[in-house]
Amino acid sequence: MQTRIRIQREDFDLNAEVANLTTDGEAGAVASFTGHVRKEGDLSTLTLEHYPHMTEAEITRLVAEAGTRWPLTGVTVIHRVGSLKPGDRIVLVAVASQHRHAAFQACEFLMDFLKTHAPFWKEEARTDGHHWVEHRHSDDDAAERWKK
Amino acid sequence: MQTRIRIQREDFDLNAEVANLTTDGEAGAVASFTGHVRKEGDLSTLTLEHYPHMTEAEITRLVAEAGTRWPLTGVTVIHRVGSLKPGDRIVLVAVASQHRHAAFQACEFLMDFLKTHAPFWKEEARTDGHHWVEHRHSDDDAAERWKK
Amino acid sequence: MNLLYFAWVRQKIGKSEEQMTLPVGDVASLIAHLKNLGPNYADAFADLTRIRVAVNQHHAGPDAPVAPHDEVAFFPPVTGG
Amino acid sequence: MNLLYFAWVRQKIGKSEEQMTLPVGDVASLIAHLKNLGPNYADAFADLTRIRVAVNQHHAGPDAPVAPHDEVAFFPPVTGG
Repeated sequence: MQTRIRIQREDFDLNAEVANLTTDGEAGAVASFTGHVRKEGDLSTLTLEHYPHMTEAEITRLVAEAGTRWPLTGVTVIHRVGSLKPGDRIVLVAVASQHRHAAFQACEFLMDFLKTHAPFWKEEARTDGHHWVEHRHSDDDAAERWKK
Repeated sequence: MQTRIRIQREDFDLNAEVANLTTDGEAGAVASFTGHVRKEGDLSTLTLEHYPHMTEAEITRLVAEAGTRWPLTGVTVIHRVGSLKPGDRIVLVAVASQHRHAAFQACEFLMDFLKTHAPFWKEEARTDGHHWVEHRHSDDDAAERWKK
Repeated sequence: MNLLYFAWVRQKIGKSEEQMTLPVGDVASLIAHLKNLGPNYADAFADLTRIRVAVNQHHAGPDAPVAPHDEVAFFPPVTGG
Repeated sequence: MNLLYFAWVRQKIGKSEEQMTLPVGDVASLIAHLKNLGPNYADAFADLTRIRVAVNQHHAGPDAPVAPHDEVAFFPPVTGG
């Protein structure tokens, strides 16, 4: 299974990332997820902080776990950090497999665990100041579903 | 819910299609699926035939059904027809929602029903001639899961 | 009635479309009629488990009624996506 | 021991990283020690239901042991993705 994990300030190219997962011709199915900064009210900037090294280590562990649960040919995870604007893309998880159900399941599994395990924190800038985003318990419930 | 359905010979631009689904800023989650022609043995060309008008009508019905089951802000379905080569992209289903689980579910639902209901037929060209691809019963089982 | 054929059904029958004046009935009686039009039709409709039908661009079963101005399409189980 | 603080834990304590020589123990005893270092630490660790810990870059619970050369990080529940 080829694995690409990148934490970066820059945006990413979906065409190139999906092409990277399929150039070997093994996988017929690629399930992808992109998370975007929503446009809401007075939100002007979303700033992402992370824990360097642990982020990559934790995502590597999550991808390895996905690889033991489903037959995957490749996984790409790109998470942006720094200052983002409404409409910007935050995260990409793309999973290639010979089986589309495996690709969908692994992609959703990785998103659920990214949301609950990868050490990123979002801070919103609004007209009344800066606020750290609160963790959502619905994300814990989503990850809980996958417990064996 | 904005809906885009296109049957075309040309390839598509994933960045542009995902951007189309998120420019209104409503959706924070986009789940996508791309199907690709696998590189296998002596497969040289995959030709896709379809039933014009019914294809669009059937996909429109499937997208409307998905819209009644999940809270979606947009759906894009692009299916290529004509002659494709190993490695080429065949299909895109991209679903935007405020809720990532809804986006994933609707995307997989649409793929399962595209595979079993949309009137497309694949013909493979190999060194020993042309062969129509056989329908897979596992696709029927996948669609059956969604029956209420 | 406007009849359409796709994929190997089209190849076996040797045409993609034809107009016919046929008695009103259902999909099953229409197929029974077509099977008698010649060996190409008999071959195309030899195994009905491998034939799917759409009436006016909606999937239809053997009991679905067909009327004079309907568009009826015959094709193998679909393989897109 | 190398201590790291992130997000509002970092802001409340007023620094992102510090070195300390501390008695060997577990995560819970380490937090109890830190809470006594000043009002900024007391504020950061006031509600332990809102604090998560990683030891050597693995998520860790209150019973996890900490040793002199460990890297221990304190942060709020994560909100990426």
